[in-house]
Amino acid sequence: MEVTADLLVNALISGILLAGFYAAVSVGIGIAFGMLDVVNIAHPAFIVLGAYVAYIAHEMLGADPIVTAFVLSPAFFVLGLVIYRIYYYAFERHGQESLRSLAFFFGILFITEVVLILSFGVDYRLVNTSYSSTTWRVGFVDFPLRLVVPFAVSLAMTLGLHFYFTRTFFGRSVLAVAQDPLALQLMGVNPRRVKELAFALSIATAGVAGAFLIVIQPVQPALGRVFIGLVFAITVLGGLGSITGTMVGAAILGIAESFTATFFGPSWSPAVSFGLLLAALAFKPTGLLGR
Amino acid sequence: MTRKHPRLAAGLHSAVQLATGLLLAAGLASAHAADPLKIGFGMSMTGPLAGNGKAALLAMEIWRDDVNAKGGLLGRKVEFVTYDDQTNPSTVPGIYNKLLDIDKVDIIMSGYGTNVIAPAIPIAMQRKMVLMSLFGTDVNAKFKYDGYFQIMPNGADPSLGLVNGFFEIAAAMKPKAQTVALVGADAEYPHAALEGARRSVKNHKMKIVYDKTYPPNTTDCAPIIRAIQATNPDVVFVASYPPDSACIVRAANEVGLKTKQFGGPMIGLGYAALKTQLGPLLNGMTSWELYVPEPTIKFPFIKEFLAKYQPRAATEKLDPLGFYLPPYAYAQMQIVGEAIQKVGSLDQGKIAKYIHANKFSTVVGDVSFAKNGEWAVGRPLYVQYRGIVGNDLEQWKQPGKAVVVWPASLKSGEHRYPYDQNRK
Amino acid sequence: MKARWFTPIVFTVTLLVVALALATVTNNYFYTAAYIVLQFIILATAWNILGGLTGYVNFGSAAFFSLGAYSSVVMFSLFKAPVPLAIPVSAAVAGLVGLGAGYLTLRLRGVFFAIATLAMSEVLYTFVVNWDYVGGARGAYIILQDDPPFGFSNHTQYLFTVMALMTAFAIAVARYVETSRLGRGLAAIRDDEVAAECSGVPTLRLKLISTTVSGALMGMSGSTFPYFMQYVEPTSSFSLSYSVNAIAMPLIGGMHSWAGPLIGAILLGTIQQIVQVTVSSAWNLLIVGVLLVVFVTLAPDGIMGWFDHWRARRRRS
Amino acid sequence: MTASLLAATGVTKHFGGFYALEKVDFEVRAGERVGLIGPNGSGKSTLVNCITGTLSSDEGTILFEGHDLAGLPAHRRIRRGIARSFQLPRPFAAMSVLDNLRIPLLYAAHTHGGKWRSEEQAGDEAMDILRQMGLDAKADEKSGGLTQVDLRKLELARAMAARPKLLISDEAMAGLSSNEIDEIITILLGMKERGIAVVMIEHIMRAVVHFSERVAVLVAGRKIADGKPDEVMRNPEVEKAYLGE
Repeated sequence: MEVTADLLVNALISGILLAGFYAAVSVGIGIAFGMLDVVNIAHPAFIVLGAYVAYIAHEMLGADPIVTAFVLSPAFFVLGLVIYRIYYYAFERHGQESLRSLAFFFGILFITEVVLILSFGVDYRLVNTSYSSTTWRVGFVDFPLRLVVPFAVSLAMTLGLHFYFTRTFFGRSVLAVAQDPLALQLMGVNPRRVKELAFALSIATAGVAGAFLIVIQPVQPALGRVFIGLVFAITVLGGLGSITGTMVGAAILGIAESFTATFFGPSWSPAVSFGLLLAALAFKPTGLLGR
Repeated sequence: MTRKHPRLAAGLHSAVQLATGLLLAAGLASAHAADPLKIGFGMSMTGPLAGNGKAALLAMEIWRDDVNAKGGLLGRKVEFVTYDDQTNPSTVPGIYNKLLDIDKVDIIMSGYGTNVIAPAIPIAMQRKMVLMSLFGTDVNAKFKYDGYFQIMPNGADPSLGLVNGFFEIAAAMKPKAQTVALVGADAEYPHAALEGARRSVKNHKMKIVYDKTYPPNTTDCAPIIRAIQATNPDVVFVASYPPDSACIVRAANEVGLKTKQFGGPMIGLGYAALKTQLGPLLNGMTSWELYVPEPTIKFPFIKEFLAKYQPRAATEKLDPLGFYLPPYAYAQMQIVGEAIQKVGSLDQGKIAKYIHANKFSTVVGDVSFAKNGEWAVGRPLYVQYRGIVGNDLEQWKQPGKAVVVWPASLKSGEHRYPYDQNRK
Repeated sequence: MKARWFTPIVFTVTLLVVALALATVTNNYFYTAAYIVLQFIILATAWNILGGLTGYVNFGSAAFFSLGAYSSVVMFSLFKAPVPLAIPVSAAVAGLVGLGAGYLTLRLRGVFFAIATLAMSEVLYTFVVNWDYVGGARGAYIILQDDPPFGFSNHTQYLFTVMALMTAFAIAVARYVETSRLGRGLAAIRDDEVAAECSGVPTLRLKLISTTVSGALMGMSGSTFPYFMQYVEPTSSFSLSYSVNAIAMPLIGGMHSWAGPLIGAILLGTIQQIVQVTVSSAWNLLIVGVLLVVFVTLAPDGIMGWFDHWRARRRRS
Repeated sequence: MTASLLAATGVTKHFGGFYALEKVDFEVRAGERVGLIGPNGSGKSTLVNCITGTLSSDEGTILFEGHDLAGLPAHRRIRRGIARSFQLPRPFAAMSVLDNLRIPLLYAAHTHGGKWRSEEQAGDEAMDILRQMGLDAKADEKSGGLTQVDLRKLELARAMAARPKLLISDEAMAGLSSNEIDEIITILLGMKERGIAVVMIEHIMRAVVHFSERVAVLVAGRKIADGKPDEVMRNPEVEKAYLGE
C-alpha cells in the first residue's frame, strides 16, 4: 500500500476521533478498576443499557441521544450506588475477593443482557441524529460529525473528570482511597462513601458512552461483550489510577486500529491492539503512565 | 417464549427422562395415524443473528397454521418442536439428537445460516433424514449428502451464483470495469462470498486491486474505505453482516467514495431496520436482494404471504417488511409439505427423491433442485436503490425504490453509474 | 481414601458407568448432552488447577480449548489423524502455550494476569481467523466417513467414551496435584508468593507446571470437539461462554478441592443442557447470571464450602 | 574464631538514582548472634532482601559457607540454610498453623536435613517446633486469624522449620508488649543451642544489647559501625545517628 499524505493524515484523524469514543467507553473502567480496584466487568453492559435508553428516548420523544444521556445520568448514578452497595456488603467488607467479585460482575453482565433481550428483542438498533450523515471536509481531511460530536463531548467529559479528580478535595480522596484508606479515615473522610460515589460516577459515564455508541454503530443486547477486552486493554495500557492514562490508552488503540486498517489490513487490528497490550504488560506491567 | 411454544412442560419431562436415565429405544413408539406430525428444528432466537432467526420462525409458523387450516399433512396436524440454537454451532448436536431421540420428530429442518447448518448435516446423514436448510452457503460441498436441500436462490454453484450478477453488471458498464476492490467481514458467509467474487472477477477478466477482510465488530470503517479509495477501483464489492453493513455504508458516504459501482451481497440491507436507519445513504448502491416490490417480480401468493406476515411481525417486533428471509422460510416449508403429501408417507428416501425430481411452485416462484441440493438455476436479484428520502418505512413498499438491474429477465430499470454521481 | 487407590477407583467407576450407559442407553441425545457436560468438567477441573489451587485467574480458557480443537483440525487435515493420536498432540500444543503463559506470571499477578490471558485469547483468535489452512473465518470440516473404531455403534458413543476416560484422567491429575507436595506448594503460592519462595518453594517452576498442566488439560478437552461437531469455526470455539463457565463452575462448586469443579460443572452444565431444550436461552443466560450472583454473595466457598461447614459442625457436636 | 558462615562484601543496591545500600560489608559466623540496627529507611530490610534473594544486589558478592550466592533465587538460598522472618507477618493465611510449617519442611529442610520427609514426618516435626514456640494449642487454627504475637511466633517457627543455619529475624518484636518481647527473645536465644546463627534486626535497643554478641549499624545505606554492643553504642557516629533522630 502506497503511503500518501492524504491517507496518513486521514488515518491519524480517524484514529483520534475513534480514540475519543474509546476514551468515553473506558473512562468508567479507568475509575472503577484503575482507582477503586473494582473489577467491574459488567461496565460494557451498562454502556449498552445506556444505548437502549437513548434509543427509546429518541424513538418516543425524538430527543438527541447525547442530550438524553446527560439528562438521565443521575439515574445511572443511582444505579451505580445500588450496585456498589451490593458489592460492598457482599465482598469489599471482607477484603481480598477479586475473583468472586469478578464472577459477581459477570452475573450482572448476563442479567443486564437478558433484561435487554426480553424488553427490546435481539434486533440491531441504530439512531439517526440530525448530524449523523453530515461530514465536514477540510482540504482532503474528512470530519464525519457522527464521530466528531461524540469525540468532542467525550473529550469534554474526560477532561472534566480529569480536573475533577486532580483538583478537588473529593477527587483527590478518590485517588487516595485505594492507596491508604486508613489515612483518609483519619482525615475525617469515610472511604466507603468516597468509593461509592466514585463508582456511581463511573456508571454515569457508561450511560453517556452508551449514547455515543448508538450514534456511532448499530447496537444489540450482547454487544457489550465485544468491549470487555477493549476497555480493560485501554485502561491497563495507559496506566491505572489516572484519567490521563485512560486517554493515552484510548489514543494508542484508536490510532493503532486506524493505521492497521488503512495500511495493513483491518483483519489484523485486534491482534495489533491486544499484542500491544501483551507487550505493555510484559515490559511495563503498570502501564505507560502507571503509578 | 413459552407463550408461543408450549415446550416447557415437554422439556421438563424430557429432562426428567435424561436425569433418571430412562431411555426408550428409538422407533419403539410408532406413529399413530391421529398423532400430530412433528417437525423439529433449532433456530437462532438469541445471539447475533437472532433477528433473522425469529423472523424465519414466524414465517414457518404461518405456513404451519395455513397447512393445519387445510387439514394438515397426511391427515395429521402439523406441530413444531423448536429450540434456540443461540446462533452457536456447539448447541446443534444436542438439539438435533434431542429432536430425533426424545421428541421423535418426523421431519427436521435447519436453523438459519451455515454455522448451524454444518453441524446438523452429519446427524441428518447418520439418521438418513432429509435436511431442508435455510440459507447456508455451499455447505454440502464437503458432505455431498443427497438428502440435503437449501433454499437460498443462488444456484448450483452457490458462492459464484451469489455474486455473479454483480460482476455482470460491472462488465456491462461502458467502458467495462477493469479494477475491483473486494472487502468483507471475518465470518463464514462473507468469506464464502469473497471466494465466489474472486472467481467471478477472474471469469470477467478484471483485476483485483484490493482484497482484505475486517473484524465484524469494527466501529469505524472509514479507514477501510479510504484504503480502498487509494487503489482507485472501478468497482467496490462488499460482503457483510448487518452491523458492519451499516458501518461500511456510512463510511462510504462520509469519505465520499468515488467509484463506478458499489455494493454487493450485504446482509442486513434487505431488512427494514437498516433500510430505514440508513435511508438516503443507500442511494446509488448496487445491492443483493431476494425480493423487492417491483412490477417485474411476480411470485405467486407473495403478496398474500406478506399480508399475513407484516402485521404479525409488527406486533412481535420483528422485521416489519419481511422481504429477505421470511418468504424463503415459508417456501422451504411449502416444498417439504408438498413432497410429504405427494409421497404419501414420511419415508425420507422417497421424500428426498421426490424433491430432487420435481419442480415446486412456491411464494418465491418456481423452484427445482440440483444434485447438490442447491437451486438448479439461481435467481438472486441485484437492485439499485434510488430516490430514498428520509427514514420512512412505507416508501420501501413502493416500486421504484429498489430497481432490479439484474438479471435481465427481471429488470425493472437500467443500472446508473458512476456510483458517486447517483448518490443523491 | 488412600492416594494410590484414588486413580484406579476413578477409572473403574468411569468404566463401569460408561459400560452401563452403552449397554442400556440407545438414544444419542444422552451421549451428546453427557459429552458436553463432561467437556465442561474437564475445563473446570483444568481451570481450577491454576485458578483455585495456585490463585492465578485464567480468563482465556476458550483459547486453550480452541488450541486443542484446532490442533486436531490441523492433524486431521494433514493425515486424517485418528482421535487417540489427536488428543496427546492437542494437549501438548495447549500445554506449551500454557507454559508460555506461565512466564507471564513472573511479572503479572491478579487481575493483570487475567487481562493478559484475555488479550492472548484475542490474539490467537485473530490468527485462527486469518489462517486459511484451518479454514479461517469459514471454519473447518472434519468429515468422518469411516465407521467408529473398537466396535462402537456410532461416533457419538465413541467420543462420549473417550471423553469420559479423559474426564477420569483430568480428575485423577487434579486430585494428585492437590494432595501431593506440589499441591502444598501451589497453595503456599496462592496464599503468599513471596513467603512461599522464602520458604523454599520454587515458585516459578511450580507455576509453570501449573499453567502447563492446566493448559494441556484444557487443550485435551477441546481436542475431540472437531470430531464431535465435524465442523469448527473460530467465533464459537473462542466463545466467551467457555471462559466464563470455566470460572463459574469451580466457583459454584468450590475451589479448594478437585471435587468442587466436578460438582459445579455437573450442576451448571446439566442445568444449561436442560434449559437449552426447555425454555429459551435468554433464560439460560439469566439462570447462569443469577446463580453466579447468588453463589458468590451467599456461598463464598461454593457447594464444597457448605459441605465442609456441615462436616465440621457434625464433628464438633 | 570460627569460620565465617555468611560473608557479604561491597553489597550495593540502588532503585533508580536512590542508593539503598552502598558498598556494605556484613559478616556472620556460625552460631553467632548479631544485631543489625539503623534508623528507618537505612537499608536494613534491603540488605536482608539481598541476602535472602528476594532482591538481587547490583554489586558485591555474598558468600554462604564459602559458596557464592549470586544468581540463586530465594528458594535455593533457604535450602542452603538462610531463613528469614518478615517484618509484616506473611502467613499462608488459608492454611492451618501446622500446615504453614509443613511448607518449609517439605520444600526446604530436605536439602541439608538429609532426607525427603513424608507428610506424616513433616507433621510430627512441625508439631515439635510449635511446642517449643508455645503454639501447639493453635496447630489446627487458620493462621489468618492469629493474634499479632502469635503471628510473629509463627514467622519464626516457619523459618525454623526450614532447618536453617542462619536465621534473619526482621523486627519480630515491633508493636509487642514487654512480656511478649521477652518471650520472643527467649525463643531467639534458644537458637544458639541448635547451632543456628541469628541476625536480629530491631529498633528496641534493650533487646538488641541484651541479645547480641556483635552489633552492626546501617545509616543511609552505609555501614558506620560494627563491633561489640557496648563499643558500638559509644561510637559517636552511632550516637549522632540515633540521638539526632
